[in-house]
Amino acid sequence: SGAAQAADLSLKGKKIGVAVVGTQHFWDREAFNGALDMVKELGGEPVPVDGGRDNQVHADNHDILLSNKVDAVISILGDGAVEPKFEALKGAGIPVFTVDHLSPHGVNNTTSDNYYMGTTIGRYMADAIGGKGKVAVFNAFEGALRICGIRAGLWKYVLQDYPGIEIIQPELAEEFANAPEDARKKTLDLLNQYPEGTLDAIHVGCWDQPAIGVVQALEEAGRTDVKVTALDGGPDTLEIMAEDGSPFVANVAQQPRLIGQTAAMNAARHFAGESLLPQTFVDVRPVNGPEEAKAVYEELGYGTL
Amino acid sequence: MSGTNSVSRPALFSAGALFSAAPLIIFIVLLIYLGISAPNLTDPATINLILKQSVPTVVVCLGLATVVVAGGDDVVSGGIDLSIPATAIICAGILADQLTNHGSPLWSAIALAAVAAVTMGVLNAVLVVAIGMTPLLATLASSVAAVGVTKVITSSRRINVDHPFVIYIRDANVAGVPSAVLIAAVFVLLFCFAVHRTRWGMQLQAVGGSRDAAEVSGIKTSSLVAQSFFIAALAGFLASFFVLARGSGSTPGSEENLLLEMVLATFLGAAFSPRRIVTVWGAVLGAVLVTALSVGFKSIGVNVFWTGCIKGTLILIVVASAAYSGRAQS
Amino acid sequence: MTLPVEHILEMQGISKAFPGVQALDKTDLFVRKGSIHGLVGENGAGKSTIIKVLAGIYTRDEGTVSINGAACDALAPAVVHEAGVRFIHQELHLVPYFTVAESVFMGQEQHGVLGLAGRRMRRRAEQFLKESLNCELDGKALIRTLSPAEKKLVQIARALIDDKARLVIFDEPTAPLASGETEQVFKAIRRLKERGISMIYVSHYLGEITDLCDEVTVFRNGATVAQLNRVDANSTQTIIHNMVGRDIDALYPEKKHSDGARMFSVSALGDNSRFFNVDLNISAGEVLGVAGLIGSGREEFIDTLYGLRRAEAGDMQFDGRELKLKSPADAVANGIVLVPRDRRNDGLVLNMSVGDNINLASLDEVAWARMEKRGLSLKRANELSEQIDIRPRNPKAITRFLSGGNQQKVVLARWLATQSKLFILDEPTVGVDIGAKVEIYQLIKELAANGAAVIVSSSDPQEMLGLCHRIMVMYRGEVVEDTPIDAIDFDSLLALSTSGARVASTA
Amino acid sequence: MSNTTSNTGFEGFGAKAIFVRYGFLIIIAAFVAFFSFYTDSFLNGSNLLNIVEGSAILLILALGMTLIVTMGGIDLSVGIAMDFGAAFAIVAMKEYQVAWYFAVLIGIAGGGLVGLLNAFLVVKLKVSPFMATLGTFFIGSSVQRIFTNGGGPISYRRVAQEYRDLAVGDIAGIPTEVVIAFVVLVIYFLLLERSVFGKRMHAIGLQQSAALVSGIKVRHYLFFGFVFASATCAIGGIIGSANLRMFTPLAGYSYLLDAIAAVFIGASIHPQGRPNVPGTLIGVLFLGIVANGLNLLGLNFNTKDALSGIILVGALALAVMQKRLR
Ligand SMILES: Nc1ncnc2c1ncn2[C@@H]1O[C@H](COP(=O)(O)OP(=O)(O)OP(=O)(O)O)[C@@H](O)[C@H]1O
Ligand SMILES: Nc1ncnc2c1ncn2[C@@H]1O[C@H](COP(=O)(O)OP(=O)(O)OP(=O)(O)O)[C@@H](O)[C@H]1O
Ligand SMILES: [Mg+2]
Ligand SMILES: [Mg+2]
Repeated sequence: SGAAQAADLSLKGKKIGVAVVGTQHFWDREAFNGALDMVKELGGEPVPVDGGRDNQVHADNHDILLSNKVDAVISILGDGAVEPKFEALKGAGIPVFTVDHLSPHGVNNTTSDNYYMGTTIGRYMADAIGGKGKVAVFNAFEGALRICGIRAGLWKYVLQDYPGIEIIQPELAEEFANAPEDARKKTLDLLNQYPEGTLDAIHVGCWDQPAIGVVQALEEAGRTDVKVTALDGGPDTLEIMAEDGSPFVANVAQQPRLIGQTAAMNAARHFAGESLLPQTFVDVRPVNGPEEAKAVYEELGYGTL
Repeated sequence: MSGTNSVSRPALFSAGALFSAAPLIIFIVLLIYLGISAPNLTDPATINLILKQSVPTVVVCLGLATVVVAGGDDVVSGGIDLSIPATAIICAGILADQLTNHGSPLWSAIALAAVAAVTMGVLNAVLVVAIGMTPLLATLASSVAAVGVTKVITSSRRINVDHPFVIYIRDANVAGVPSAVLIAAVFVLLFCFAVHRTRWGMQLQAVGGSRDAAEVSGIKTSSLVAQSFFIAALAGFLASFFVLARGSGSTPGSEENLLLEMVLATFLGAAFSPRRIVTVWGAVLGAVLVTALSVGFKSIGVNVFWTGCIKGTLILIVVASAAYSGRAQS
Repeated sequence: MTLPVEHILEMQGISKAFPGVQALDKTDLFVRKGSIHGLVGENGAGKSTIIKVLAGIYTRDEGTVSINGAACDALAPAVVHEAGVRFIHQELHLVPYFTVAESVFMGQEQHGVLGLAGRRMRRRAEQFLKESLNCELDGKALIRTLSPAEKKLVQIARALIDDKARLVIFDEPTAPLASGETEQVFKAIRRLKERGISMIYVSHYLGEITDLCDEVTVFRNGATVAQLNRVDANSTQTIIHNMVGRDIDALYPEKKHSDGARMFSVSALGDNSRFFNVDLNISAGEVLGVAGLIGSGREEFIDTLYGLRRAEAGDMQFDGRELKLKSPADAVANGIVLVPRDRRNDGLVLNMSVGDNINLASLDEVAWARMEKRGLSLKRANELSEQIDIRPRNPKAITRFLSGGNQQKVVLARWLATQSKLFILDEPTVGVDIGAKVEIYQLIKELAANGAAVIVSSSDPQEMLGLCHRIMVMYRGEVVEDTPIDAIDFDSLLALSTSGARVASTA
Repeated sequence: MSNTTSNTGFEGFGAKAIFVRYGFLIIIAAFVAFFSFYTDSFLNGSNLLNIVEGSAILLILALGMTLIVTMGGIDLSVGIAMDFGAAFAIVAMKEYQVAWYFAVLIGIAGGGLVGLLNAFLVVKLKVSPFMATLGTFFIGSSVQRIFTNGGGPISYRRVAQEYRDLAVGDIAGIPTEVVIAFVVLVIYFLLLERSVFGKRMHAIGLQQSAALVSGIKVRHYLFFGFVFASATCAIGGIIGSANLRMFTPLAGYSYLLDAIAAVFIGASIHPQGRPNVPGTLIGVLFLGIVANGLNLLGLNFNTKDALSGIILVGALALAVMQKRLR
């Protein structure tokens, strides 16, 4: 679909730095590859740099792009450490196009509608457990990443309308590396503390890799009373959702590849003299239940289930 | 009768010298190649960038090199301090929290961070010297504790810092050289001097070379080993300012990368020294060269997934050539 | 007992126990000012222990110590050093990658305004080594490139460099040295005496004791059994008697004529750097000596025979078959075994038990289905300890804590446990007491009598002459002599080793 | 003045005597008591089983590490070997429809490849184990990222049930992964603590030159050791992949520090301070108990991390102190 729109856009002769915080996670990698591919498709020369999941390294990579005298930078994710780097790039006349990171020094931020994602998953989860019950949440990144703050914050905001739902304190924290296995262990511990009938749902606040381990732990413990919800909807989690009787009941799928492509196209639009809005929102696909999971899986081009 | 002098010894400057410089030569050749492929690598600006990016690693390396010099370079039974990056991170966390969240004056923030560093130094020294734990285990444990405490202090959140002092370290240039690089250079000179050019340093080396030999030479070995851990914590403390400046704040989890780079640079540095032992300047050189390599690879647009492979292979070639020339010499 | 004031050192009633061993049992040691005091005793008698007590390395269980008339309650290395006591320990205690100058000044580095005074230290070290120890060394040379003798001299230089020494303790200083090199150390010692420095001299070479010392203390089983105030050449018998509790009439066993079949031969062996074109033939029942100074290629040649080094030229025949050695494992598999000269580094796993060390080369024989049968291995270790009298007789003892002589016996026991045919013994009696020496010599004789071939490589000419049927001498990497024992005497052996000719050249 | 050893053992039943004799086990018992008292669910059977089950993979890796440390080295690439085990097995089944038991063998072989590289570097090129395995770590991580185009997991939900059962099934009521870990434990115990092989390994680790002179094929043993240890770690990876029915690249790294800690805890409580199989087991269980107990205490996760670090320091200090009192 990108190609059709791209017909009159071009990055010919332009060196475009593409910085990503890490590539282990499906989302990051897809956005990164999407941006790279689109830069190439538009005739530009991409200069890829990868932070190896270290926000600091990611930020430093922008310095390298600056010294490489690229024509524009597409920067995917990152925390506050990148701001001074953006400022320096801007100062050197190099426009910055961000992905999932709104910055005063960026030209434009391409992102999913995180507000919508947060509220939607809140409603779906509340519905799945009948509007009341106890919910545990994996929420390690709410304070660390702006987008996660939005998603988890709005999820909680929606739940205020359901006084019967109680969020178990303290909240759980997943690790980033080896998230599924880590979440699996923590869930097993949790299930021990909350025996049959005392826990209704487990939600993963910002992404869905931990949900793989959560589902696994539920199966192992033979627990069918707990529902699982999460966000992102990559192919592997959609596949789990599509299974019969899967406890993983709701998700909101993003289109990271399209987001990356859009960022690259935004750069081309900028060079073509178009003026861009501060944020470009790329559609998300709410996924409720196995049938929708299968449909979205196909729609997003992951194959058929 | 003195028949002992007939033993032939390899001359110091000869093919042997070339051999012993092989690891360094490999590195330089590679950098020249990168410099040709990515011409901007030799810009003063890029060189400044490389130096600046290597500063936090360089400073923690100063600490590790000191500990290894004093404890011997056997990683399992000798001296090692894995907690220096954690010390840097806890100090950076305290500084950020104090400056930004509490609005404390700089001196009190620094004082608090110093207390944390001293605690780490004393803790490691006590665990290793008084209690007799293996340095590897002791510093691994203390680093887990320090990272944990940092999480409590910062609530695992990033804390932005815009204090002028930090911004000065981050942005200022003196005579075209980043202030961070200049400050770090002073530290490097201080450490090099202390460890390689003073009585104290020679005794430290003696302890690391052979604990027994030092002991029978009347050197206070335990005290020196304890001091080395203390100094390592000091290095962590100093590094925290650069960590803070580099990230314009404290970021959770930045100790992991720092740890890998520190260990890599320090032990790689041994390959550069003719005696094949860990030295302060070797560690510093290792840190700068590894950073230069990373920047070089990124500049010529090497596939990011491949960089680890290339870096790893290269390091192994260097270390193996050091091992080989070491064997050829003896 | 009143303490005479003319003593620089008085150690009285010193006891020290280690787990399972009473190493010192109310031992006395008095050293007169300005004298060279010999300290002798069997292996494990406690000589090194009392020295380490004095050095503050071990804490004594009881007893009093006074240095130069002043009582020292707490002995710590720094305190003892301050009192002018210096130690030349048995172990070398040098850092292999330090330079000569750095090693000499270790612990007392000299400072200038701008840090270490490297040049000054280097010059001073070179000068001191040359003038006081008669040894020309480059101050920048790395320790690991030095010969054992040079290392020993560096160690001595370190103890004496500050000119504040009043009592110097030598623990077997000549053990790692070739006979030609000991005189160098003796000269240094005599010079120290002239300067009024007192000395304690520990050695198993009783000849050195009677040559050098003014008085002698003899230890046995951790106790003082004799104190001789005057020493002359006739004291040897008294000393031996007190030391081992009996008289030793013949140090070397009677040689049995050997007429076995050719077992092992080497032709034109060389490594292209340290030794060239070496031929060697040895028959079953024969004891062959390989002599040569350090640097003569002897050590490298021996190592090559055992597969520790690679031969670049020539070939080896064993029992009529061609032999290719890639590693010591190949040698052992063929029945060739080595007692290495550096027993503490190469001979023993010091932190393992005696039993484990004894069984290390023949583990398969004490195993069932590759699992070690602990009862059996202990029993076997016990039997072998018994057979060659390893003390303590405890296979579970950690080898590090055995005395030097007993450590050597452990290495021998290991190879006795295997059914080996060719024994290569490199410096087999270094640091071994006279009683044990006799036993080891006896053992060598028995090995040969039972049909094994034995190659003895030693820097002690006396030992070679007493022990071997045939001697070959190496000089500068080549064999300069290969002769039956009755065609060579002490002087020509020494001359051959040092100058490559039977008559020492006058140059 | 007479304060040094007279090792007749500690007579009497004073607190010190007991502490010295059973030191670290007492520390563990104290933690168990504490957690049982302050949480409702710590002491129930399923939780205890959880701890044991949750420790299985770490135990397997730590045993591999024990072997390497016994040989006098250290292995920073245990996680890589684990990842390779998982990757080879999952890919074999998913892409090549290999039978599950073959996939297991392929996985183990995949881990062995990592060991082969280490062995080559250490034995043939004489690189120190630390630098060699660090290099392998970099290369191995990179290879995984290349292979997965950046590090995305490879999941295979329709894996054979038997394969899944390696992680989630049970044998006579005992979880299969616990049985597997136990078997590996027994093999390692026999190998390192009872067999001729182990004795030689110890000799090599303690004093390589002496081992060489006593006729041990040092190079062969080192070679074998590295390969065997990595192959062992691959078993951990296979269990992990069976658990989640997927291969998560770079997942093994998170076990590295724990594996090192477990081995060195074990060495710390050994009378001669050498790495040993029972000690490693105790180290693994200790880490498992503390992690689980703190999870159950319901602390804020930041506090929990801080506490677990502080506990690690304190407990280890006590353990080493009690050993030295002995
Ligand atoms: N640290 C130690 N731990 C246990 N036992 C020890 C220790 N040091 C020495 N011993 C034992 O104490 C006794 C005396 O040993 P010492 O080294 O003093 O003997 P020595 O007279 O110096 O013998 P040699 O002539 O062989 O050097 C020996 O039985 C030895 O095994
Ligand atoms: N333990 C050792 N120490 C030093 N060098 C060795 C050792 N073992 C072997 N070598 C050298 O390394 C080379 C290669 O060793 P490797 O063990 O692969 O040989 P190999 O032919 O497999 O031996 P084997 O016949 O014992 O199986 C050998 O030719 C030998 O010279
Ligand atoms: Mg002795
Ligand atoms: Mg082979």
